[in-house]
Amino acid sequence: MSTLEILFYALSAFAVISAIMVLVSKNPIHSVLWLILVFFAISGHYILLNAQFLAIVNIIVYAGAIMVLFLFVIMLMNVKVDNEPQKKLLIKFIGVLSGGSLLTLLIAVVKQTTQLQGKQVLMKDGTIGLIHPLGKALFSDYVLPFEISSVLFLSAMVGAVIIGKK
Amino acid sequence: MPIQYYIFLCLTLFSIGVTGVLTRRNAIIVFMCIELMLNAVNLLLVAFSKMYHGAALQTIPGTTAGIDAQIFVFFIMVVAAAEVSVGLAIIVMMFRNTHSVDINFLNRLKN
Amino acid sequence: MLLLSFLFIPILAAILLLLVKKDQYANTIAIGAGVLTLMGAIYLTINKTESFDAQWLAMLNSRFTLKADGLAKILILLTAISFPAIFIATQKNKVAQKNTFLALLLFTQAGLMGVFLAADALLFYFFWELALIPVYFLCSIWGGEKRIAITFKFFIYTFLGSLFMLIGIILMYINTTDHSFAIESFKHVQFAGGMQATVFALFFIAFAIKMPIFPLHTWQPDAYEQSPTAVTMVLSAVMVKMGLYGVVRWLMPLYPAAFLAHAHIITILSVIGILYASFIAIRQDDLKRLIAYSSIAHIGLMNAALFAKMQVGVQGVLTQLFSHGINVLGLWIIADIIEQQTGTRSMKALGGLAKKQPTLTILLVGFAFANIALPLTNAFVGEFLMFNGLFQFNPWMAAAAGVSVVLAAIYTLNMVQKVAYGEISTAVNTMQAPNKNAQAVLIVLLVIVFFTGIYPQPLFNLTADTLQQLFVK
Amino acid sequence: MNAIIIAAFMGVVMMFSSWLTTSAKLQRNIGLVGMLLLIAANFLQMNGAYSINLDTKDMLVFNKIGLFANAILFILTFIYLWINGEEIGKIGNHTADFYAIFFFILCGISVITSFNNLLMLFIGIEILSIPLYILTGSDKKNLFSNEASLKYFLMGSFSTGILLLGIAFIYGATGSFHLSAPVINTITNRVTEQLLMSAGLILLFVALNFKVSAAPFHFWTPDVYDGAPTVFTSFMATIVKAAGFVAFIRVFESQRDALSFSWFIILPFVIVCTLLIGNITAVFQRSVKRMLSYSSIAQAGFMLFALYGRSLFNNEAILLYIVAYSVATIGLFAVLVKMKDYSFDSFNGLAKQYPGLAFVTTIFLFSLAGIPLTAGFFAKYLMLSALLTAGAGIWLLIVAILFAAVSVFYYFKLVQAMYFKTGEPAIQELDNKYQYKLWVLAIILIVLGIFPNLLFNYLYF
Amino acid sequence: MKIIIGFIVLFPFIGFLFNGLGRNFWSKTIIATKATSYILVSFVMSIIAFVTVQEQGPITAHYFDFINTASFKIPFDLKVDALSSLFLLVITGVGTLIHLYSTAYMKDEEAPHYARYFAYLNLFVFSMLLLVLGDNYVIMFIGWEGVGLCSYLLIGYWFTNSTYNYAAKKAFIMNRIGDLGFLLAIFWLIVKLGTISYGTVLTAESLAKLSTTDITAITLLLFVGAMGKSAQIPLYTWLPDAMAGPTPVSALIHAATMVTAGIYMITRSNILFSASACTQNVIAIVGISTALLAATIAIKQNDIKKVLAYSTVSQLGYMFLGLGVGAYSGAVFHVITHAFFKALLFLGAGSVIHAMHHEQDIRKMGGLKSKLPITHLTFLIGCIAIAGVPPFSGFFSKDEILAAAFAKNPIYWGLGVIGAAMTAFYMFRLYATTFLGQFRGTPDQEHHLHESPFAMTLPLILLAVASAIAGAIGVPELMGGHHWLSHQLVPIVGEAHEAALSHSTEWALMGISVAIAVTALLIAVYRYKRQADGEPQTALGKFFYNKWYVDELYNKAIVQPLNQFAGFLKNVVEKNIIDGAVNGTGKLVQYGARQIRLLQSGQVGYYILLMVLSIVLLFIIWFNDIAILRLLFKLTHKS
Repeated sequence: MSTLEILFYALSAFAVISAIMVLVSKNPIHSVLWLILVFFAISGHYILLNAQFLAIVNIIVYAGAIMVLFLFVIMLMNVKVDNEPQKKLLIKFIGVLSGGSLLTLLIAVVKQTTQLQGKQVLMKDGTIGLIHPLGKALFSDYVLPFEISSVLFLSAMVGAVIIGKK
Repeated sequence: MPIQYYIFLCLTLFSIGVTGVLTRRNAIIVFMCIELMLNAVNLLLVAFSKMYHGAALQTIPGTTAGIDAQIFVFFIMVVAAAEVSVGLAIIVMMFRNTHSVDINFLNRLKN
Repeated sequence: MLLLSFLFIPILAAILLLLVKKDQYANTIAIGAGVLTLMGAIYLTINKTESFDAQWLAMLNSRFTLKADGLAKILILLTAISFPAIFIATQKNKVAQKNTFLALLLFTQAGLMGVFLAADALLFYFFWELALIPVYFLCSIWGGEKRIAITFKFFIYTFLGSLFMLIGIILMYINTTDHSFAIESFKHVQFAGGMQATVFALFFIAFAIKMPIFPLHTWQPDAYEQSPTAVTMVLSAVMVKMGLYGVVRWLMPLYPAAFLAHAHIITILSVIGILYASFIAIRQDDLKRLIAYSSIAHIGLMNAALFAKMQVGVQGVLTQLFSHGINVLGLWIIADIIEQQTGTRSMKALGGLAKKQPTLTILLVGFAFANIALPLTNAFVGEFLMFNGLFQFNPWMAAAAGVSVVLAAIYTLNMVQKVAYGEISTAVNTMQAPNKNAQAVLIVLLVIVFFTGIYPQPLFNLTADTLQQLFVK
Repeated sequence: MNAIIIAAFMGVVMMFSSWLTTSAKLQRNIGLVGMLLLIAANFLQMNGAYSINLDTKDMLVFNKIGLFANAILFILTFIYLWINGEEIGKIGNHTADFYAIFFFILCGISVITSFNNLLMLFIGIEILSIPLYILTGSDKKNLFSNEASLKYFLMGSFSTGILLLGIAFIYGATGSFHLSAPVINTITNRVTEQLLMSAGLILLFVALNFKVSAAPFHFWTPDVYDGAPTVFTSFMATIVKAAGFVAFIRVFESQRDALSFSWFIILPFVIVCTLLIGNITAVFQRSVKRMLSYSSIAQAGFMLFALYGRSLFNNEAILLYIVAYSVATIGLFAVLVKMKDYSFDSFNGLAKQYPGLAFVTTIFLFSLAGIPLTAGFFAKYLMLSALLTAGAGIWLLIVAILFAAVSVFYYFKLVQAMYFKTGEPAIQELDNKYQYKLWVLAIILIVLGIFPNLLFNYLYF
Repeated sequence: MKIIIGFIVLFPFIGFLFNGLGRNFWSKTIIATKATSYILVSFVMSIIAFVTVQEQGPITAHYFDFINTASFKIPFDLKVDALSSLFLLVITGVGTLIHLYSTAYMKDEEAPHYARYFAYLNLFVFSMLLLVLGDNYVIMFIGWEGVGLCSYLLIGYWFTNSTYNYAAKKAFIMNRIGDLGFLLAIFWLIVKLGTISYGTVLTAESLAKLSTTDITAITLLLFVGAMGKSAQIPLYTWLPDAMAGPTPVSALIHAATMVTAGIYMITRSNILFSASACTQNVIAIVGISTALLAATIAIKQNDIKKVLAYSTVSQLGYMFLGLGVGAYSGAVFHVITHAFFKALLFLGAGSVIHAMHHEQDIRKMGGLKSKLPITHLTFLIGCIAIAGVPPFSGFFSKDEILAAAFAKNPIYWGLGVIGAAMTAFYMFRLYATTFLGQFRGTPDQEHHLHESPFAMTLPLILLAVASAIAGAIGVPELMGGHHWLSHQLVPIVGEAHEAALSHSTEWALMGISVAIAVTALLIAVYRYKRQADGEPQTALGKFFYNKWYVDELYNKAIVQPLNQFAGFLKNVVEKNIIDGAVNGTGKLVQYGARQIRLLQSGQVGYYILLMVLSIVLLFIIWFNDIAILRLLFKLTHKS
């Protein structure tokens, strides 16, 4: 069992466990922190896949910006640990059940797909994950979406203003 | 590393996210779970991209096949960021009016 | 061009009415328009067949095609006679916003004319609906106390039916070789498998609801009872003919196989309907409901004769389309006079009309005899031929349907006795001077009744060509 | 391309116009001028007179249908802004910002009417959705509005997740985001080979159904439409929904082969659900606004017919449907805006007080119900015939018309209230100008109802 | 000639229009004279027609095509031949007399109603003439229904009296039942032969075209029609009630003419009837049983008109017996004689009633012999004639029928003789109670008793003469006569075949029947010349008195059940089942709305849950798509 595999399993287990912790932890703050850990694990996977740029962006944008934003909001509302009301057990059970059934269905699909049989993922080699080729692609082939996403930001900004302004 | 493993991992994360959306009442947590779903998709895309890249490398050395997926992931992050900004704004506005973020109290509109 | 005028004279008159808000002109305008169309119709009936054709929906390849053959002519004539008759007869009735009322009626007339003239399926469907919408408003605004619910039922019922027909039309359309709605190209459709039966059924549902055929008839008595009598006249004198017209124009020539296949079940249904309606009519106390049920019975007979598809019977139907319209119109006008003047429709409360208003009574009795198809009234000719056809088709059914001849006598004479004979009742005693306009109209109608009853040949000649097309291969 | 650029540009202009001038009227007019500009630009590209050519790297493909859809949607938006300008101004003091958002949305619309790459689809949909969350919540003090926007937001982003998973699957199966990517279409090894692709498509299908509010993914619709400020509801229910359909068609026209004949089970399933829930539930509503939101679901069910077959004819059909439906709905909401409360009873006796208004409302309702001589009839007609030409079973059509009859049931409840019931209509004072605007809508409907060609002739320039 | 035949029919119609339209304008005298003169004119013309027929055989006149379609045509033809010319004379002749009589009898009515009365009467004559003159069954049917209509109108002439209206309605409806049979027979003929003109139908070759079942069915259906019109079992109950009408009407319609339409029709189509033994037996049996039934009832009635009515039914029964046994000429003979003496009797009764101020109960009369001499005398002649005492007319006609019956089957003859006896008995019971003994009415009635005016007595006298001597037209060879009538009718009914009996038997039969009749007659006179009989004592008496409870039976067994059935349809089936189904659908939709809208709970988490579940569902559907497709296919292609 190569180091890669060990790392893969370790990261995966870590990701899954912390993801579950996000759900089960009563305190929202803890959830946030667990989620950050999930993101770290995912970034780890990115590094395994030699997608360094995305790994960094993931850390910066998600773990850095977004989660901090979440944290602020939660603190601003200072939701107490105990005052977050819990859903009824039945509802939770049903939720888990349906989530699980979705999972099983999708996995069943994937398992049956012969197309993917024996396809390997290229670990740690391959240069497409590096900044240089990505940047080239982004500003040559993908310049249009890039520009258009600016419109998205503008609208989000305007929206935030409309909503946020007293 | 076979692709299936990655897919299973991502699907697991995704489903956990879904489950979270279904089981939690705190709007923020629900939203976080949705972010978790997005991340699962991101990882899936990257895995696919590497899969195709690897396949392409056997024939054409120095190809950039599969890069589009990573770019897509980048855009997903971008969009997610924008979404979060708006989403949190809405949640805060909600909190201002009704001092709660409990989605179970969102039942004035029904039937 | 003449055919177009049948559509535009009423529409223009209606618009004029809506513009001129004065009630005192309303009647004159409406009657004028009616008489104008009547003259046109008479001219048409005397002359050869006319047709009009114009570009309409290029993209759907549907054309604005109007054709007037015998079948169309006789119904046009009926429509053209009915409307002025109705306008004149109900002239004196108190109606709020008379101009709107009459305008809507005129729109209905345009729609009916269109239905009878259209030779293009889509156009036909258009007019089919156009004839329905104004009636919906007429009944719901000016009707009786239960009007809204009843009319709504009526509307949805018929609307659903017409939607079925719409599917049928589309099915035909996509199966035509040249992708057109023209009835000619419909005739050349090659059907695959059970297609013909399906399309037939889809069309027939619409027509059956309109006629109406047992057991789809329940909207009718309520609607007749609740709607203002002028509208009831239109409904039962002309509108119910739409269904029969549809059968003759669309079902009979287009789907011969399915027509034969379903002939028995439909005739049986109709015969059941005839007896059923007649029996119920016997127990009716409300004048309008009685006429409604008797009308159901008569229409059922016509339908049965149609589906028997014997030349004689169909000939009978073609004449009866006209005759029944005239007769039932007369009955409604009388019923209206009685209701207007005594304020009641319950026959228990009436009686002694013969003493109070002899002339009206004579007219009533005359139309009553036409209603039971006494010889030398127009109805006898039609019913004789229809029974004849039915008998050729199946003697037992003819016999069963024949029972209705007796039943009709029972309920009609009941009606005459309760309304006209006996000592003068308090309700009848309140009647004022006879309504001269209405009586004039009635006399004219009665003359038509007896003339076409003694010498029906004109009607036969009028519809000869339709019969030709239907039966001579 | 023109449209996208102009829209983005105008959006920015509107953003800053609130600094240039504080007069809402002026801002409105700038907006209208911008709309005209947009329409003009789009027309220029339509008949190939002039278009800004960027190398889109095959991410956008501007075809006739797409541009025509643009044109229609822009014109509808223009009409919408022209009628509802004042009302928009009354919500907060953000006229300019709202207009900016409208332009951004239009930018998104013109992206998803021309995308050829799932990335663009994703971005386009997001540009569409995010501003909508805001518009929904724009009535900040109103709890309903807040609730609606939060619900919309949560469900919307959830559906985004579904959409992305679908896209990821498709990528996994094909290794590309391009719609033109060759789809391995073999019914024989569908079971083994195509599964991932099909699963992705189904997820995509789900996400798009959510956007066009087709059952059973419609749950957000009634609440959001009900909670949102009425003017914006009208925008969402018409133009945005229509754009969603255009995107829907663009995706599945080319990709659905991967589903092979499962398509003809899944789609009818959704159609029937939509018709059933939309129509049946609408029957029971007491609030006209809510009834309209359910009716919009029902109408979506009809529009889905266009996806059954696959032909230019279907696209024409859905475009006419969009026009007929949108014009009527915009009109109805424009009437609704003026009502003091949205219950059916508040319309009682409207015909007495405002005969003209009552008449146009009736026309709108007729059009929605598909009564002949209104555009709605042809819309429904074309949908039915599209379904039949595609070889659907008669049973589906029977279901469709049964529910069409049901729809008459609730649309005519309003007619009854206006004409046959007596009472004091709870309506604000109307100026004639406003009524004339509504008349224009009514006339459009009637003209299209008698000569639908007028619209279609443009398809063949 | 064509013109004349046309006018025979047309004049009464003109009279109808004249009086009908001008009912508010003319004075009574004008009305009366016009009405009567029109009939008189057509009587004269009938005589001309009759004579011409005698000289140059039957005449057919074509006027226009009543119905002329691609598939078949009904010409409007009138035909005068031996048979119809005879009926012409009877109808117009008796008609004229009765019009004359009516002018006096109805003079108390005010002008409009007076006019109405005569209009109806003219219309009746018109229809009756159409009936007999028509050259095909449809024209006959027109007349057939026409006379029914007129009888309806005339029975209900006093329309304010509701019982009269009921009687009228009853008459019409019962006729309608018969007419239905007639109509179906016509259709049957059309289907089989494609024509309904006598000239083509009543020929050997068309007979060959018809199978036995056809003939039996057609003839039976025709006979049903005859039953209705000629008041045979089971459709006879309307005739006694029809006495509600004015007495002259009863005389004209319900004695002389209309009720004999059935006999005319059957005689007209005798070729068909002779071809079906089965039908003939049916007719004979129905005829004789009607004759007896009616006779028994007549014995116990106390209303002068009711007695006459039942005697009419009974006499009609005789005629049908004659038809049944194939003695067509005998039947026609009896029709003619009966027309005379029954009209006479009715008019006599009318004059009595007139004198008694509309008192009809014979128990309140008696001893009118001296008060109303002419009426009494003529009435007596009528009674003798109907009783069948030679040499009065009734004897010859009845005897001819009985002889034929004996030839066919002695039982018929036996029953017939019993009937004859009863006839004699009740007629003289009537005569005796009315005219003999002393007056039993109120004094002021007695004070007002007076002989009727000339206009009424003249018809009586003429009819009395006629009924006395009318037998002359049919004196059998046996008595040295040469039976003019049967020779007359040969072209219609073929050679009369009564040669079966030896002269001695005939004499014997005659003797027996006459003897029995006379004894019955004497018993009646003896018994009733002192007092009328009171309430019936014996059970049988009650039974007869109450007309065998037939009306009650019909009411219980037919009318009420049908009525309840109709009510059931109206109140249960229509309201609850059929309309209920329609409204039920609406209710169902609303119920569904109430249920489905619970899905929209307002809980966002719940919504998302549902979405996820539906995704799962979609996937499941997608996995099993083939199975589902197969299912759908089954569903759609089953039908």
